[in-house]
Amino acid sequence: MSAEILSFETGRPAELADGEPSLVVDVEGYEGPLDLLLALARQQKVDLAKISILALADQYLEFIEAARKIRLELAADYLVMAAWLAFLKSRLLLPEPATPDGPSAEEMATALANRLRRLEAIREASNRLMNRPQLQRDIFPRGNPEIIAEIRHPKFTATLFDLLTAYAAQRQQRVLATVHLAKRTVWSLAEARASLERLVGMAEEWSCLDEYLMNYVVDPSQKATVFASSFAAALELVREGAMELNQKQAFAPLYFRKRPPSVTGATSAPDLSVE
Amino acid sequence: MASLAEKRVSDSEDGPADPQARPEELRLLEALLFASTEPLDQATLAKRMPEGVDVKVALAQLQADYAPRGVNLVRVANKWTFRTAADLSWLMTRESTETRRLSRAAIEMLAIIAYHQPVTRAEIEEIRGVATSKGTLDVLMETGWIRPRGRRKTPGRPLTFGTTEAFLSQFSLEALSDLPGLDELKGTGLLDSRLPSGFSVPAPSDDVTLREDEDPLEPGDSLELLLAPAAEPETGEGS
Amino acid sequence: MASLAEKRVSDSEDGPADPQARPEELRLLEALLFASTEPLDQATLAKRMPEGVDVKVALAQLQADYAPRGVNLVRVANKWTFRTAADLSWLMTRESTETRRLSRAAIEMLAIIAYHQPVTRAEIEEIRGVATSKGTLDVLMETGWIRPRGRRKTPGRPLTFGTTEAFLSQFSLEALSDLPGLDELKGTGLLDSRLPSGFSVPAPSDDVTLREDEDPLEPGDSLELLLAPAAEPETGEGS
Repeated sequence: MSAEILSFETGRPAELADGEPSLVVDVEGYEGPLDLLLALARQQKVDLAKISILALADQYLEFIEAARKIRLELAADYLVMAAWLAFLKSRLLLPEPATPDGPSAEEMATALANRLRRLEAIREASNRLMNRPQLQRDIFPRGNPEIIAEIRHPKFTATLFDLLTAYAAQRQQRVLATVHLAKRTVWSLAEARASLERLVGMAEEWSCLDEYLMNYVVDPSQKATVFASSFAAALELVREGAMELNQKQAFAPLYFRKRPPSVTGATSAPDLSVE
Repeated sequence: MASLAEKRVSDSEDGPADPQARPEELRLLEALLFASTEPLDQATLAKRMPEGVDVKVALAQLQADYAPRGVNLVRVANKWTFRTAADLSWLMTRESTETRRLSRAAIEMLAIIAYHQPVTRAEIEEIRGVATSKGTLDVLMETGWIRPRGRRKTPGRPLTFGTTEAFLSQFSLEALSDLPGLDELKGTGLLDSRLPSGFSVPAPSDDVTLREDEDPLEPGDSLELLLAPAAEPETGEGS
Repeated sequence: MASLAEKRVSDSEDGPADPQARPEELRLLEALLFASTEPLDQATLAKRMPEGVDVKVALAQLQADYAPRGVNLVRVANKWTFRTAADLSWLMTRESTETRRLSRAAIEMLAIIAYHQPVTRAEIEEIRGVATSKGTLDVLMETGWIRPRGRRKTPGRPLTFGTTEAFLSQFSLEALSDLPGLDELKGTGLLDSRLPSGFSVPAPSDDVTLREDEDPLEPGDSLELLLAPAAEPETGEGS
């Protein structure tokens, strides 16, 4: 956006002894046309509120003209500003049109003056800001801070819903588990037969079936199923010739033994009766 | 600062010796030591100080200056540095809270304690059908939602547990009796409606009065002992 | 230390008011503030203090205590911290890691953001009368002193920029209202970039609350994307 310096060595606008602004054509030193305008305005050596925009426009145009004479390549925005200032100048010099559309020349000039004042004000502010004592440049924080140990306090979360769900699930689970056991307490024929086969293997002498069966009866409520299944299984084993059963009379205890290998057929006719 | 300058003046009028009239080198030393990222030895400090300053004397005076303060000037490995006063180490901790979810086991146990209190650990295990890990009980104690309330009058005198006020406030319950009963649990579908007729849900009470089968906790019944491997000491707010 | 303790005792016998009998809370405050890496606000300090301590009063006293020292208690961004005294910067140069040198353009831009915030890039350019290179904005973002805070509710929804707490801390400002020359700027009506002078003059605000004409940043507003395409160079001539 800025052009090179061609013939002028100093980078900054200086002032002549008589207060006349010298014209140092060096766009390099400016940050855009507004910056240049501000520099020119300062050469008027008056309060920015009282600068003559007309004089300022003249100065600017003169500067641009000089730059062009020495073939200084000007960025477009400098030329745009020049055109605008030329327009403003003509408006300021001519009488106001009867029905002005848009802002009057006076208003345009004031707006420009305000922009210059605003830019200058922010520059002043930025100077003052940068002149404040700055951290790590002028003032310093604690260089070797101490470690602050962190103690973590857990904060537990749980909702009433969690609680109730957990409670209901647990209680229910236990109840359902009992139901399962009840189902399994049916003493199946296969189970009864397997148990009897084991028993018969050991029973060389007459033994009381009821006593053995009682060992399996965990709960009185299971008595019926254990006895029924075992009795049926016993009959089957007798039929297969694996064991013998004996009962003195109806409802008397049942005795059983392994069928002796030498004897064929029952030694004493079993008097079978069903309970 | 202006007011302070005045204060200094008035101070100096009070007594013959003005303790505030500090030599400039003390200001320099304290600034250097404060800003330094590491302890500084006397030679390094001397190099930075204006000529003619007896750094050793200045350091001794600075050390005396700071001795009663919350920050002391200390010498570590022959180097000088500011350190928080030893008696304020408790202050150098930052407490933070971290949100933790209770484990399923802990919630289950809590639920049983809530409904069946006062209840012993063995009874909880019986209801749950599984042994309880000690950690779970520890966590529950940490929540502050349960407390040991007494000892059951049975062999072994096991602890009985109950819930606390913190429990009520956590679960937004006005009273323990606000816990839903059997019918409400069934109504919300949490309990199966086809449960056997003998199934019941206790009407819980956290009455602080001990029951007939409870003995009070004994003075020596510190939680530390009760729960064996100690949880970290807590700021005792417990009941 | 022993000698100092004696000194304190003898002091207290001298006069009715004993300047050395410092309240314990001053020790606590100085310990906390000395140890901390970050400035601490009054509420945080109060939480760490014993109950019943008027932290505000204690801080004021501590500030006065340290005002003549080489280390001062200062308030930045409404938080308290110890910093070396500004007049000792000559002594501290060696502590300085490298000072960031900002270009004139960057400094001006920073000032405009500070005094005019929330402000868009186009508004900054309008004030400076020149387009801003992306590099300058990048450099400023890197300092951590400015941040994009929202989007202006105007066509194109340009980003609005503001300063951060780090900015206040860097320039030892308690709040934006302490910006140098702010009152003059407000008085001359030069603060608002958008309105012609004479209209209401808003004070700069780094309040995280967005203004009425600001939208929040969107989740996808990554800085890379935000800053990538240079805004059209607006050489705003006469508005």
